[in-house]
Amino acid sequence: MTLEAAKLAAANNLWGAILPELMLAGVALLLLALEILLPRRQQHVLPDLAGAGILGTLLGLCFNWDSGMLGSETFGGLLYHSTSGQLLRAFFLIAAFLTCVIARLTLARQKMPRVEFYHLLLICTAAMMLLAQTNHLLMLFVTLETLTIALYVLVSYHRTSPASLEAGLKYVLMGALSSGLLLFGITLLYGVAGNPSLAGHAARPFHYADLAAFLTANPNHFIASLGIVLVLAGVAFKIGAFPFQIWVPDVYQGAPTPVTAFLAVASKAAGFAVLLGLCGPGAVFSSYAWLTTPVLTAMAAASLLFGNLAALTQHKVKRLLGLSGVSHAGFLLLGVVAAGATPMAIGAIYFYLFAYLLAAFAVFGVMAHLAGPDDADQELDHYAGLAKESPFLAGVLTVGLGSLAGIPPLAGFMGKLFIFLAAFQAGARAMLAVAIVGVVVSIYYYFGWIRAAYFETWTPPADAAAGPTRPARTPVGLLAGVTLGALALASLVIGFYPGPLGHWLAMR
Amino acid sequence: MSPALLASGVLLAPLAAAAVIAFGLRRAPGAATAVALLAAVLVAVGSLVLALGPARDFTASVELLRLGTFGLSLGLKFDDLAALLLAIVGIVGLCVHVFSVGYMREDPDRARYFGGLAIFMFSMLGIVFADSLLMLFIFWELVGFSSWLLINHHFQRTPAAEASKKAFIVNRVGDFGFLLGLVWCQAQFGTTQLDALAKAVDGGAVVAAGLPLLLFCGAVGKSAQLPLHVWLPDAMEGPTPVSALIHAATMVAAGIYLLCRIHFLMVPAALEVILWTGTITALYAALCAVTQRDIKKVLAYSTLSQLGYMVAAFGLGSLKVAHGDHHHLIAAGVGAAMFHLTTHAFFKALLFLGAGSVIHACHHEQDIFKMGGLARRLPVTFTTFTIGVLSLIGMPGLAGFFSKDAILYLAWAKHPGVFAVLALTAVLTAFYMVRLWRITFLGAARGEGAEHAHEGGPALTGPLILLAVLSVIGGYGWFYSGLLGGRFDGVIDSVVHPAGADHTLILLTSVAVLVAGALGAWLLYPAAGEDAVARRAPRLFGLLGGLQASFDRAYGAYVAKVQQRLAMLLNFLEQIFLAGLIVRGLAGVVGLLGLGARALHVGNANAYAYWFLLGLLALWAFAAGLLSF
Amino acid sequence: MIPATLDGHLLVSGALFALGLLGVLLRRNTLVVFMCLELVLVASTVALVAFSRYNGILDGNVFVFFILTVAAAEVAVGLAIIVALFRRRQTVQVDELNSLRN
Amino acid sequence: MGELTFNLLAWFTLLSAAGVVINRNAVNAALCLLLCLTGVAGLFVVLEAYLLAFVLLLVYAGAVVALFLFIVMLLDTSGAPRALPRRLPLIARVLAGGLIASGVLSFSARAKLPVSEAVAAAPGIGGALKPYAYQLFTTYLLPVQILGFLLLAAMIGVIVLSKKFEGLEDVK
Amino acid sequence: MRTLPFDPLLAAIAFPLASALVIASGLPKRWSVRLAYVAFAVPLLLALHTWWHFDASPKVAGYAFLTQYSTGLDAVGISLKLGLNGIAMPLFLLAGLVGFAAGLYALQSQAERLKLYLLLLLVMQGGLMGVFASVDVLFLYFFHELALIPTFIMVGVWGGRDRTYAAMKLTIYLTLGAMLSLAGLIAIYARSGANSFDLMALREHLARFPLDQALQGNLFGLLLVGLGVLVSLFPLHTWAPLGYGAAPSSNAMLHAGVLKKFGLYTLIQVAVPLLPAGHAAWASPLAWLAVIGNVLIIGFVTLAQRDLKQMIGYSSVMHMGYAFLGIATGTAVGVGGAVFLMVAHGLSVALLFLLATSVHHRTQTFALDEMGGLARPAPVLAAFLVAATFAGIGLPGFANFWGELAVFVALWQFSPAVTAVAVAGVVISAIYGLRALAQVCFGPATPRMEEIASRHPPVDLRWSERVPAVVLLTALLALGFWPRAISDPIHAALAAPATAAAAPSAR
Repeated sequence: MTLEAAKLAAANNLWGAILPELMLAGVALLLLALEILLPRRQQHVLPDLAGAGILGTLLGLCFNWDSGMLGSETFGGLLYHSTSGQLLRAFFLIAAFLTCVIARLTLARQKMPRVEFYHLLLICTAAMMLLAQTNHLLMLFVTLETLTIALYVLVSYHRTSPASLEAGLKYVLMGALSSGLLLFGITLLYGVAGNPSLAGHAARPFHYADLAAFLTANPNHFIASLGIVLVLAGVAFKIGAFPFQIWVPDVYQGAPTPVTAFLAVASKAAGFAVLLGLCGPGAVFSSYAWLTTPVLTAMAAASLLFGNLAALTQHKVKRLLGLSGVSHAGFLLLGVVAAGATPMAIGAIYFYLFAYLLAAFAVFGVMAHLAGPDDADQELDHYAGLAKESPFLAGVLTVGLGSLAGIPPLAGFMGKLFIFLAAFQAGARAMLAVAIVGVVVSIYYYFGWIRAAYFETWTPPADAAAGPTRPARTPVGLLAGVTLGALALASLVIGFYPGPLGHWLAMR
Repeated sequence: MSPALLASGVLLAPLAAAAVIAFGLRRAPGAATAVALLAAVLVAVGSLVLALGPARDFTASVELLRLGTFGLSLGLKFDDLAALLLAIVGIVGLCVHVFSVGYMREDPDRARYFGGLAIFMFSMLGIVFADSLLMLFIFWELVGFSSWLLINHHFQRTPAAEASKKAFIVNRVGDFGFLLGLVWCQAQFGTTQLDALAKAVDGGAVVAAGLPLLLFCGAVGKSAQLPLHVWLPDAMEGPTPVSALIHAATMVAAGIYLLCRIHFLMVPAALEVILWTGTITALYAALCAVTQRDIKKVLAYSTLSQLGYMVAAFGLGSLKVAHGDHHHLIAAGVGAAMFHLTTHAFFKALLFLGAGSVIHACHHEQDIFKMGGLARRLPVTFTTFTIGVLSLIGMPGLAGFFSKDAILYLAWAKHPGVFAVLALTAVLTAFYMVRLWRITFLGAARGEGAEHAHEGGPALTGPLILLAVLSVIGGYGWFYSGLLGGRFDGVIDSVVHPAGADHTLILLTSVAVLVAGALGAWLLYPAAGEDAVARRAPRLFGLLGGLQASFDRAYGAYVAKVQQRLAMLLNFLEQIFLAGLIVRGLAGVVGLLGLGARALHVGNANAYAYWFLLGLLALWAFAAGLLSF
Repeated sequence: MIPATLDGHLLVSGALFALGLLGVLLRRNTLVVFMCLELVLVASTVALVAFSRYNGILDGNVFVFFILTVAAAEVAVGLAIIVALFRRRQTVQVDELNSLRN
Repeated sequence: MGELTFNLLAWFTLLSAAGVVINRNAVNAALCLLLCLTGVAGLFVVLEAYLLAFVLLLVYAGAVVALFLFIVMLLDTSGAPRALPRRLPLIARVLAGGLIASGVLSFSARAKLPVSEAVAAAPGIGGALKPYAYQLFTTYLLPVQILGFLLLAAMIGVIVLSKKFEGLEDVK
Repeated sequence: MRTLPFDPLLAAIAFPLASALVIASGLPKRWSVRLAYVAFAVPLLLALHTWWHFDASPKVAGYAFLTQYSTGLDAVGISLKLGLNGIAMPLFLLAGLVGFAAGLYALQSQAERLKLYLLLLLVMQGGLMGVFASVDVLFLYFFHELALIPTFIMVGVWGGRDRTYAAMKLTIYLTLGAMLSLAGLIAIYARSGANSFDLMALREHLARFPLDQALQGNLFGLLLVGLGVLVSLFPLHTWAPLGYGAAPSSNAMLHAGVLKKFGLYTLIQVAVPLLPAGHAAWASPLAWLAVIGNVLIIGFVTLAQRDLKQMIGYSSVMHMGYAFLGIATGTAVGVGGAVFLMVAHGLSVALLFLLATSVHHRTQTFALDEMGGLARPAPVLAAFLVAATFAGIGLPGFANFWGELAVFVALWQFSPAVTAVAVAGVVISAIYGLRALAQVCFGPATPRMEEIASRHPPVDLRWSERVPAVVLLTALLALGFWPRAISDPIHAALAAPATAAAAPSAR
């Protein structure tokens, strides 16, 4: 590479294209700086600053939605900017903001340092946003590792809790292993794609378009297919799809509640962003559909069944949500499978993700109010009498769980419906049957949770006199109340009137 | 007032009365009585005006329902047959209403009672006017309901509640056939309009024997023919005027009316079945009546027996009669049955009301062996009751004689076997009626109630007298052709009276059986406090009692041993097998799968790495093309 | 004898990867498991460098920089967690760190 | 010559890697890892990627393995009692080992890539330093920046996990 | 005809839902109760309005009051299209009537957590109005689920014996049925190629390009199983008696009375017209299953019940068999009879559940063996019970009779043997109905009743309980005496071939 070529390459580094990410990074650094500069008494503004930074970024993103770069590559092809990238950026920002809201509750109660949390959260979010626009395997690896390492720390953030640390350790071990798989897959792809003796070899083997061209030219290469499945394995770990889902309940249980929420929603969405970039219609692996389709189909079916079955008898709510998240991953995978056949599936996946975001954060928000000093120990029994004591939380919980279960008139139903429609049009009828079994099984545990919150259970008088054994509940604050109310309302409104969101999500 | 309007008025007046009573006068028994009575008077007057008026077959119909090819309209069919029954219902109904005013004076629930009577009048009139089988069926069910209501009047008494239930259910069993036949009719002819059906049959439409027989099922239930007769004796739990009106004179006669309405659908095979059903019922019921101690039960079995007569008469079918040089085929069965129905309505209502008068006088004592000597204390009742008895057993010159003669003659002409059985039945009829009459009214008073018995007021005696008069004159031809202006000739003309040698034979037979039965009873039964025959011939008595109870026992056994056990078995299967084993079992299996899946999260990172290995293995297999679908 | 060709390097890389994976499966000491994970990452670098050499493209070599950095960061965070956990539990054995399960 | 050198290095690397996996003692395992990494560095040299070999030794052998050794010593887990593996895990291990071994064999049997003689014969491109610099600071500038944040996050993480925070009780 | 200044159908759906939302947002109890009165009355009044003006309204392909609201998903063929045809209108009216009665009954019930109770009931009510007003198949399903979900909480919180198990079982069963039917509906949507969930468009499209025979058979079978679960087709019915046995009164009224009809309604409006070949293939198995399973077996099972509410639950399962029989015939007579029966059964079973609860208030038990002689202290209650029972038995004069009659008439042409068994069921229903009636109301008071009476002297039906009962009974009698009030529209809807003309104006 000559200097001229290098200059040319540097000229393509349009930093303005990643302004939102830069803003987040800036806020993250600012937080650290202010922690040092500000006296301790005034540090309580820092969480607000973090939230404000996210919201500001979100606003900026919305005002500058079509920055003129949509549909083009920047940074020498490292990034590709598209509408779905913008959607996912917004998605991650919203998720991060909601995580902040929950974190305010949890961090205060669990006596954890705060600034570092927001710092890591912001970096993680920025990495996700970049990940959603990545167009290059190296970039993919780096952003993925950045967000993963930040998440390692966040999961084990509650350092006085052995559970949190254990979860962190397991996450690191499994995460590193999956990174190894992903990396080896990338290596193999790089190796074959760059091989000058093979037809259509690529000059830039990491680059999506070049790689895709090579794969199209060699539609049945063993090493390439091995590389592809290894990359899929790495992504499957992120989205918690069978059989790389096994870590999910342990890590979800041990992680602090806001982190669990972030992990469940944002990390999963990040995985799907990658997956769509790789396996979506016309994407990198599309010429290997003969391989990816059965792999993803099998994963989807197994995730749907396993997640729901394992959650069936679970009464620790964080594990339950983790396992139900596995089944949601199955649903989304179903959408990815269908995406090969019908373009509407992409919109369906995004719709599902947004519905899942609203519902999951509603539920996690309620959970944060009910968690005791031991964040890892949240049982269904702790929800007894919630409907009487706090009808608001119970209502939000009901809406959230109902939406997760896919019950009309909530957003989750529409999400499932669109996935169903897409899957049916893609001809995946057997998968539809599996999905129906999954939904029916899931009703049991979702409604079992609602039951715990609403139905009255008889307690022996001796126990009743001793008072509840559950941890004390946090009263609902203004910010949390407004946020949760908005989430529940949004689930309802979108369920009744899915048009605008569906439209926005390119379901045209 | 046009006849159609008048008919509608007659039909709807009791319904209006019932509505008024049900919604407004529940707590005002006096007013309720007045309203019901007013309705009964209106009905009686209107009925007579209609029946004796010239108007026939005026059409008035209103469509109630139309779904696809199936339409249902309510209309009026008013011919001589309907007119006759209308007149009977009007007169007997009025009598019973008037009687009830006296009889039920003490009853706090008489508002409900009169409301029920009004509903009954409405339903019965609907049957009379029905122009289609469907409409007949509708009102058929409604009389069943009102019968249930009225039998159940004393609902705190378990027997009353049970009897009403039994009556309705047994009727439903009969209606099962009726409804099927009806549906068949609708399917085959596309209509159940009686006139249209008749036209279709005249036009040569083939009728399977099953169709009339299914329709006959309805008549078996309502007219309490074997084997669905069991409800009628139990129905005597209702107030006595109800027994008189519904379970003697009108409702049970509806079965006969139905048969007459559909006689054009009859085919020989069906008639044969009907004939024997009636004949056997007549004999069987007469045998049962012999052992009864309850005054109303005797009358109930007698009613059964007489209904059997009518059914048998209908089953005997048409008769070829020489009329000058011409031979006519006339519906002799219809005529004989309806004729007997008419006279029977008069004298059986009379008998029941008389029984009611007796019961009322004896403070609701119904056991005839605890009565006795009432002839002196209740002269009017005694006199009228005697007329009723005589009419029933066929004393020449009274109404019953003529109608029974017509049937016997018809049987003689068509079927000697049936004739023999019916004659035997007549003997038994005379026997049990005289037994009843003698034990109740003659001898010395044997009970508290009987000793202090005294005649009720004119409300009680008035109807008795009117009905007694009708029981006397109701059999004479001049009564119909002269007094009633020949308005019922359509029916009466088809009654075939024996002539010549036949006449003598029948007359002699009648008198002989009458004398034999009456004499036997007179000799065997002194007016005593116990059953003489039961003492002298316990085995015979036991046999008859067993005969009477056999059906109830069989049904009881069926209900307890078959129906209830089947229900319990199916319920067991439902709860244990279906809801338990299969559904809960399936849920359990899924739960176990869930537990298994949950148990895989052992918490050990090494073990989790094995999952990754598993995944890698599967992915390898996919990539190597070992797995594909 | 492994041929000193691209395929040979690939075989070495694959064998390293397999040994690392095997170590993760077999070893119960968290620290050693970590070392084995490092083997897995290093395996990729061998293949990457070999590919770069035989394909004549530099990107793979550049990628190795990133991998080394990421691996180092991962180790740092992982070891910090292990140390913190050891303080609470007095163990680094994988099968004893299983309080989160079922 | 190349063949022999490569084989020596390759087997050295693999055997020391096996040593990491097999060695009971964590300290020995770490030392085996060090040997293994040295072998890999040797392979890099064979592949003419001198800079990478140097960096590998610097970062891995110098820093990472030292860190490992340090922590191993610090935690001193050598005295932990060692339970005999139960039968099921034993079967699983043997099975897993067999599977992985057969996987490698089948991989080496099937993964045959053609080699362009021209490129193979030409001097390796990884030898010079300049291209790395050009690449890292132009084409891959963004990932490098991200890497900076990654390291920052890791650092902050280690601090959070290790530092003792005080006075959090009064923060509401 | 005079028109309202707003869309009556949308208003009937939205008003209860909006009221529920208002109550949920923290309206004080006093105001909630007042609002609830209005919110239950409004749908009824609007339903009566649509019924009254139905004949005179302009219609497109048999649909009156047609309006369409964009959901923004028109490209996928999903739009909120509201309208009533002759089949939907009677059921819309039914939903209004039963909802009103159930609401009034709930308002007087003094239930614990009354606000939540009313809220859930209002959601149900809104959903039910939506079910029958939807011309869009997807919204048909949507509103059904909306109405279904409150049941879970209502059974669980206010339910009787076994409420937790019942709530779970009911919900899982019904979700299974709903999901299967949803799959069937989606399959129709996807396979028809109409790219629309609009029933009118689907009909028009499939009339011109019918699906192939085997596919129709499969889809009809799928829908039959799915909807069969919802309507408690034998042997998929075991949730029903359990659920109704445990459900609180108003919920049972709405669920058994109206919501359950969704399955039949969908079969009639969607499955039969869209999949004629499928219907033909399934008619005979369906008829035999319904007559042997629902009518005969469940009839006998009902005979064995010793619990009043369970008995009503089972009898409801049994009567659904008749509706299935009507559908199996596929003729205008049979299907029309089924629709009529659905309305009639809805009214009568709601009345029965209402009265059963009132009986329970006075006897403190549902066990039939322990009851007796209630007619003496509570004659009006007994009178209502008599009326409801006889309505259920199918006495002429009550609406049920016409439905059963039409079904039988249609059935004879289909198969005399099936008809015979079906008619035998009428006898069975008379047996259990009258037996229960006698046990509750008649005969002498049992010792247990006397003991209870000594503690709580039983009072007669209060006016607050009477009004909802009167509403239902009046409707039953009105339809019994003048069936044309709804049979004419049904006839028109079934007799006329479904040919959609111009698209309706979108709002």
